[in-house]
Amino acid sequence: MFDFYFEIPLVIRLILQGLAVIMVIFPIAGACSMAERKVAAWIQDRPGPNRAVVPWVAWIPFFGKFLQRLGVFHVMADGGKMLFKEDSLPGHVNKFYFVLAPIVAMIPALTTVVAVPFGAYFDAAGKLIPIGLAPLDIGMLAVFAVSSLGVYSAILAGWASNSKYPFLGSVRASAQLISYELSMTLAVLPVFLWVNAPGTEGTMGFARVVEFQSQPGFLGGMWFGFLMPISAFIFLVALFAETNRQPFDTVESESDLVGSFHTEYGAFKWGLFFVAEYSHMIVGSGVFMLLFGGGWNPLPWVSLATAVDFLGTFLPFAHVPLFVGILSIAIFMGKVLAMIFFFMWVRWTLPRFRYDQVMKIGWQKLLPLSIANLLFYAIAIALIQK
Amino acid sequence: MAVITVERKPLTFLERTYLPQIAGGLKTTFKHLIAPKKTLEYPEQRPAIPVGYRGVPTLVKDPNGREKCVSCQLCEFVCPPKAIRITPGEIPADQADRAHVEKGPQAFDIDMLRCIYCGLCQEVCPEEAIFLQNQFSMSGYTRAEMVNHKDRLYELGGTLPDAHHKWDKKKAAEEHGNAH
Amino acid sequence: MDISVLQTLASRNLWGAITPEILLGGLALVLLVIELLFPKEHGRIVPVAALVGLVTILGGVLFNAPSAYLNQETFNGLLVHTHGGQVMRVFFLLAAIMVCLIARVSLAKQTLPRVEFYHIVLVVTAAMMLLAQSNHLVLFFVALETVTIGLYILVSYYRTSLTLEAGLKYLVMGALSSSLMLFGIVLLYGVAGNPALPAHTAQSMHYGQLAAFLAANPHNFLASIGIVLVLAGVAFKIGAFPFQIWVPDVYQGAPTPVTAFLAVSSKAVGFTALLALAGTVFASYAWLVAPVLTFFAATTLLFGNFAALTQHNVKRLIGLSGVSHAGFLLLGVAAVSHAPMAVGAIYFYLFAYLLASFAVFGVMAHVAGTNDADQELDHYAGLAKDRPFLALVLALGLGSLAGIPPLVGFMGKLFIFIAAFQAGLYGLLAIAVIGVVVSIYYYFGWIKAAFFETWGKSADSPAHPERTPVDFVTGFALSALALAVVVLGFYQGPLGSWLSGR
Amino acid sequence: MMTASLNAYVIVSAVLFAIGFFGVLIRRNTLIVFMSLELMLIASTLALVAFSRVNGTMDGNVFVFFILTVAAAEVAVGLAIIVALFRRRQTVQIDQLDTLKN
Amino acid sequence: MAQFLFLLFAIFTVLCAVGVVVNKNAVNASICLILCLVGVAGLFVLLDAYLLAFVLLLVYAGAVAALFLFIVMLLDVQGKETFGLRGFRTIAGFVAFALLLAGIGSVALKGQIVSSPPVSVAGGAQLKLYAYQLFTTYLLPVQIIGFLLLISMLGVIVLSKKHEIAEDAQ
Amino acid sequence: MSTLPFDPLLAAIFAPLAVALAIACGLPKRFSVKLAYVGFGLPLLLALHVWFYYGTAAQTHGYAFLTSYSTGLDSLGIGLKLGLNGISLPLFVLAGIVGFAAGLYAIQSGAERLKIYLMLLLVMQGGLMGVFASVDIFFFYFFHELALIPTFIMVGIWGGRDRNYAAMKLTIYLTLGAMLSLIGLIALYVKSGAHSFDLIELRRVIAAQPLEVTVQHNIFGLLALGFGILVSLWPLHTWAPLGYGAAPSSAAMLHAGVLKKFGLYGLIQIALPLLPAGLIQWSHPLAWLAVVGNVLVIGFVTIAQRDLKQMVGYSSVMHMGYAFLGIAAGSTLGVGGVVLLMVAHGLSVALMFLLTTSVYHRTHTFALDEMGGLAQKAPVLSALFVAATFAGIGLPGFANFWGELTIFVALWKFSPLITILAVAGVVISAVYGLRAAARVFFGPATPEFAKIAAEHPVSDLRWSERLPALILLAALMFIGFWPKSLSTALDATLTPAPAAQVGAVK
Repeated sequence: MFDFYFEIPLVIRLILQGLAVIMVIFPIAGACSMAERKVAAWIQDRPGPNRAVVPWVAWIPFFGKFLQRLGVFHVMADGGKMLFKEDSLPGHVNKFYFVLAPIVAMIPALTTVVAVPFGAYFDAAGKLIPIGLAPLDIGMLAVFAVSSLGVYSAILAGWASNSKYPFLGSVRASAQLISYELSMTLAVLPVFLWVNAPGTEGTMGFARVVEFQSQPGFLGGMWFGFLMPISAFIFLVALFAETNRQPFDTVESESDLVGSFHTEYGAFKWGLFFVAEYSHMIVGSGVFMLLFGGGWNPLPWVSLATAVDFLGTFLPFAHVPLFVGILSIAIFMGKVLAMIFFFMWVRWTLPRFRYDQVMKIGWQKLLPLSIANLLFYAIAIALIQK
Repeated sequence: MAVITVERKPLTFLERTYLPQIAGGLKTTFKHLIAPKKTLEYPEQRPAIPVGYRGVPTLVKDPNGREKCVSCQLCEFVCPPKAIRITPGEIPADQADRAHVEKGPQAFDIDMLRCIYCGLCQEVCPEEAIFLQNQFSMSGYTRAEMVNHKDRLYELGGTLPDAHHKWDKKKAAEEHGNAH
Repeated sequence: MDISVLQTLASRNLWGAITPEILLGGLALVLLVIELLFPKEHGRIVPVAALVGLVTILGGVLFNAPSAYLNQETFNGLLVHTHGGQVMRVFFLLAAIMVCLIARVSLAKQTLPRVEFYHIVLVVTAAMMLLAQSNHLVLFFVALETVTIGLYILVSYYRTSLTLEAGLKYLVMGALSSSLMLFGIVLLYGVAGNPALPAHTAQSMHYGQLAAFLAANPHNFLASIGIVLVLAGVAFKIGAFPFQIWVPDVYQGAPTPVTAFLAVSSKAVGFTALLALAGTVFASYAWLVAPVLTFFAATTLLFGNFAALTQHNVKRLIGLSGVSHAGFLLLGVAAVSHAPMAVGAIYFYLFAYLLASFAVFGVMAHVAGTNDADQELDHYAGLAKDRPFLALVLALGLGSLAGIPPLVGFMGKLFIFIAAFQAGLYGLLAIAVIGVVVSIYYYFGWIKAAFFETWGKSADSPAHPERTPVDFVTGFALSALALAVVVLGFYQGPLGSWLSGR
Repeated sequence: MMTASLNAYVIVSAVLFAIGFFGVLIRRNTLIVFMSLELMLIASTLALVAFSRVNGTMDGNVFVFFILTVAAAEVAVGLAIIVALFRRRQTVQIDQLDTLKN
Repeated sequence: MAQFLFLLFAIFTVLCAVGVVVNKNAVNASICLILCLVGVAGLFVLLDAYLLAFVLLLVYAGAVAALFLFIVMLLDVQGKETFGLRGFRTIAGFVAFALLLAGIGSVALKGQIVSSPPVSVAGGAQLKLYAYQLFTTYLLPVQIIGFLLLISMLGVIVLSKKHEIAEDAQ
Repeated sequence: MSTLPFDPLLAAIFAPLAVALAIACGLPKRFSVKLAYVGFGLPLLLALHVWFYYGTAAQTHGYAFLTSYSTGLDSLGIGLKLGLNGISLPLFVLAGIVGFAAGLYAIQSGAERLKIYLMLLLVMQGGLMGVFASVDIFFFYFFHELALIPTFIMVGIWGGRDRNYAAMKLTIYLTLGAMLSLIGLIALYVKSGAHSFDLIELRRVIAAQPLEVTVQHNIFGLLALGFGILVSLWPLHTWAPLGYGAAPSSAAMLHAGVLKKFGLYGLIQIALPLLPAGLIQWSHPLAWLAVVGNVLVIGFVTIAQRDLKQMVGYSSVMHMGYAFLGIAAGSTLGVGGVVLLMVAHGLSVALMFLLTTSVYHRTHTFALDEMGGLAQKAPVLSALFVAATFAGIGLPGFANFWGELTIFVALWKFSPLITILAVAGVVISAVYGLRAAARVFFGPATPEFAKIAAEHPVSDLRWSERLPALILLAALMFIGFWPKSLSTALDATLTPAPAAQVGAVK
């Protein structure tokens, strides 16, 4: 049906796919900023933003009102505001790097998506084909590698702003990013130890991990989140820190730093930072879900294949690859959004740590814990496989 | 007075991980998340204004629809931020029912950008002509709009349903010839 | 590649073969644990633990002198356990013991964390021991870098401005030389594994295979560039002439025990590497290696000695004299291809250098004040009167360094000279003789400062820092060194035959 | 995907190496000297990977791991020294670091 | 295509390297270094060494170069460096540069390095190949590297700890 | 054959060293001094013992008392091999006698830090005994250096005027000489192909296959230069008068008397038999240098000296010229003469230094111009001094006579011109010797001396000073009257080997 697509030259195809993903990520990131406000409001027993409205749409009898109440149109309003506000450039900054920093923030945020598969379908032979921009063998590594470049935006922004608070913020940010990257990496290793049994083809790709979580049987269908709760926990905490989310947003910590490295930023440039942060969150949540949350499997012990088979009993088109693909993407996206909701939920629950506490947690608590965890699983896996 | 040192109870392991507490916090916030919203959607919904609320100062008329203010300027005098400006004037001749009133305000302006809602004008008014009523929102696009003129004040204030009928009595007295 | 192949490969990792190194690493970790367990007393326990451990390991190595793995390649050819390797193990252990002893004296004058120092010394020593047995360029590079980076830290350990400056200089020069060497290794790897060349080999970084390849391609230009680069990198470690510029500054700035470590162990590492590379692997490129080594030896001898002449700071002095010793050793290395006895001679010289240097450094540590970089010749005035024991040890050590018979240093020089003569290096010998004579001058100046000046006029000796009293253990070690310096000069005994591997 | 010849890669790596070497020699700012040193290491890894690709052995690629780790350790130590020195001297220019002289 | 990419990356890398060396401003230099690393990572990809490319980015660009940039900014050394083409060092630098370049370049151009048809390495199995090598043949160096990292960590802690030192009140 | 239950040579070497070690380990002063007597006496006794029994002892490879000990370097052909032949015997005895005399003199001298002084002297003594007892040329060299080092230290610490400069100059010159000769020895070791430092082995190998002529030339040149510096061959002699001038008397006695002979001994024992072609190449330059430089130039310089000790030092340099001449002559006779001269000069110069110091103790100056008339106050001293002077000049009755005579006879065959010049040198030595004796002891007392004598009452030699002097003088006269006591053994050693070869080359 879509064979023509595969006849397009690879480069163009890749560009198309990349654009498609960006087209999805960008709005989601924008929507997240809205969602953040909504969730904040809900948790504070408020309805949240619900006034903005677009002509025509609002006139749709019931649905329009619903959208308005949901605050959907505020996304546009906010985005429009950011785009069209006067984009001022303070006089004391290093212009080049000042402008460069938000761009640098965006690049890794969007590039990491390349390595993350976001769905799967079954080909004619019943083989699982992941959907993603680049089915990399070393997906995990690629994500880590590229996202580690994100630190430059913080450093550059802070330095280029040429004023104290941003600089302090950038120092904090980069130290925090580098600190937590360690525990994060170590936390992920048990998963790959488990996946890469001897004799199988070694990989650090995500698809295999998901495949591993969709096997039949009690252990097979178990998501790694249940199998390795500590790993999942460490990864999660590190993810919070990496994305500078509450309770780890000492970087921003408006009470002592005004705003972090983006104190001097405004308008569109500031918006880019904002979007980059949400993109990070999205990709991070995606990775978390792939590794610990079963990827596109709907439920623990219920794999995508099972689900499709079940659906097949009353939907004739259930096995069509297109449907399976969309279904899996939907499941995956649902999980990611749930994760993002979790992010927000935590944000309005926990107070912010002090900077020294952040460092202490990273180096003195999380790192030893992750090492112990790694050792435990390494030994356990060795014993099991014997 | 003996000092009693109360030892802080040592934290258990679970407490030291803070995880149960965090979970508890999440639970609490989640409860609020799904709890019914307590917001008053204001322009559509209005709060119930309690009795005795002191909002925007207004001028009132007596039940007969006459201005109560006699432009004695006490309120103007007492107003701490000098928000009130009164231009006194004669009672026009055509107002037969007020002919016995010596004066009435020609213009009565309250600058709401200045008013501090202290209520002194109401306190001081001998004629009980000025009241702080339940109107609480004032808004406008220009400064000029924020000055309440006399007609606006009366519009806001309405009629005070008092049973004094002072001017009626005065008129009657005059007519009876025992004025003063 | 299935499991069985892996198991075969893994089974070649004979950990038993490197027991001493593993024990050293373990000991280093134990030190950290001690610090954790005894936060109050670790300042006293750690050095003792390190020393006891080192002595025990040394005893074990000596006890098992003919290791069961002798002349065997282990770790898939990464290591080869030769007699020379055993000798150098003992050498590095001895050096580490002495460094720890001197450090006890020297660190006591500073307010500094202690445990890290000993930890790093132990790890670096283990790396040196592995390096001496390395048979593969990868292991060579990794072990060498471990040594070098450990030394960067140790050099800057006191964190005074001078120490840090020395550390920075050492770092820049060290990293430069590492890069040069690395590029050389890469070129060798690339050439030796190139499928288009004859005798190309899959394991092109293995010494034996590389040597076979080089023998089959005796004039490959790229390989010769690689060889020159590798030699340059090693020349830095030993402080050979064009790469010696770091030596005086770093030696002066570094803490005294580290200076000793640099002077003895680091140099010895360079020479074991040079022996392994220039002596065997690059043997078929003698047309290239020989002139390079000759150049190194000649210039190093001349520079070291003449530069040392004008020094007043004893640390610079001993640094530059160390350069000249490197020259003598290079003379031996240059002779290796023609005189088989040169290898034994180099080992003997190294041991002689070890004994004498540590005797001198031990005294320096006692004479130095809080400011470790400031050790002038004048500070030695009156030493013979104040602390005759230290003065005697100093005199013996310096005498041995100068190569005065009957001290052991003379024997070392003699063997080197014999080897050089056998190899027909007459020109170099002439330079070496000049070097010896010149060196007498500055060593003598030092002895003079310690002895002569004060016995004549004791009244107005210049101010000098407080001299640390010698405690029992250090005193014992210094006497043992002094005695060894003398006795080995008379009677080489089993050591001589053991060193020459016969 | 390798269509450019090995020569080309080796030349690129040699050029990088030479640039790094040049930088070490002529620059006086310690930090930039240090960066130049890193350039040299990187050049080596590039050559190593290219050779490894042509030779068909993994050793070169594996060696790159070691080089990277070593470089990271070296940088960490080096920068610690530079920072500590800067705290005491307020300079990182090599020619101002000349206290150790006779 | 690959040829074009090679040229692109090679030129980019070399230009960035030059940028590192000639830049007066240390911040610019470190940015150039990072870009240069990205270029080299690209070349690695062209050489089918994906893993190394990403490791390079992760370790070098992500951590090492970040540290550089960080320190450069922290010290905020205003580049008063007298950077001119004079003095013995510069001449020596040029000579060394030229020699090295000429040496290796001539060999490469003369074709002494023979490019044989590259042996293809199975793409998917690459990761495992690395692992096999690292944990069988090169297990010992891996262990040594572990100790190396440990001592460098300790060293950095010792060197940067704030500690009262008697000396240096200059 | 020796009837001692131990090896006398080894005992003679290690007795002083052992005593030195004991002192170094912190022996109290009283015991140190007592033990030092043993340390100096034992070598003398053993030397005399060996001398006495030499004729009857069993000879192996031309050596008596041959023993060897391994020092762990057998694989390199290095081992402590001790033995005496006719050449080394006289010098061994010389070392014993002079060492004892110097030791006695040192003990009575009451120097500062006597313990260490004695210790160093004992080390020197042990080294000296070792030099002449070694058959292994490595240990030959080694013991020389062992004896040399204390000299530097003693000059540096106990020396007189300019001691720092003197010590430094001495050290550098002598180290240079030693290094050069070491290289020469190594060359011999390597080039001979014997890969052994054992002299016997070297001789055997070289006899079987002589070295190439150019090689011989080069090695001989190296050795001659190196040893020449050590023996103060002109113009490399400048260290000697300076050093002796500064050195404390016992050290000067031992060095000038015995240790300096090392170079000549090396030439005779090693260079001549092993490198005959080298000698032929170098004999003329060597002879001319010796006769013009050492004998004539230094002779005149000596005459010009105004300082007694310097003068003795220069005279010692001058006499070395004769020794070189004897070696250059190259014949059995000449070599024999050299050995005799070495012994004789060793005894006489030691005596000279001893007496000079004794004079100094009485006059508190070395300046000849400030002395005079000491004979009245110290007759024994003056008698001994005059006797020593006569011995130095080479008058019959003293050992020197036989040495010089033999050398002149041998030299005539080599070159009559040189002989004439050399004999003229005797006149020079007579001039300065007698002049000095006259100036110091006879004639009127100078005002300066009178002043000093007034401050420090002048006494004659004490017995503690007299005894060493007498021992030396006795030995001089014993040999002078009965040279056969040495020459028998000497002939026995010299006749078969070197003479035959030297003759053959001629």
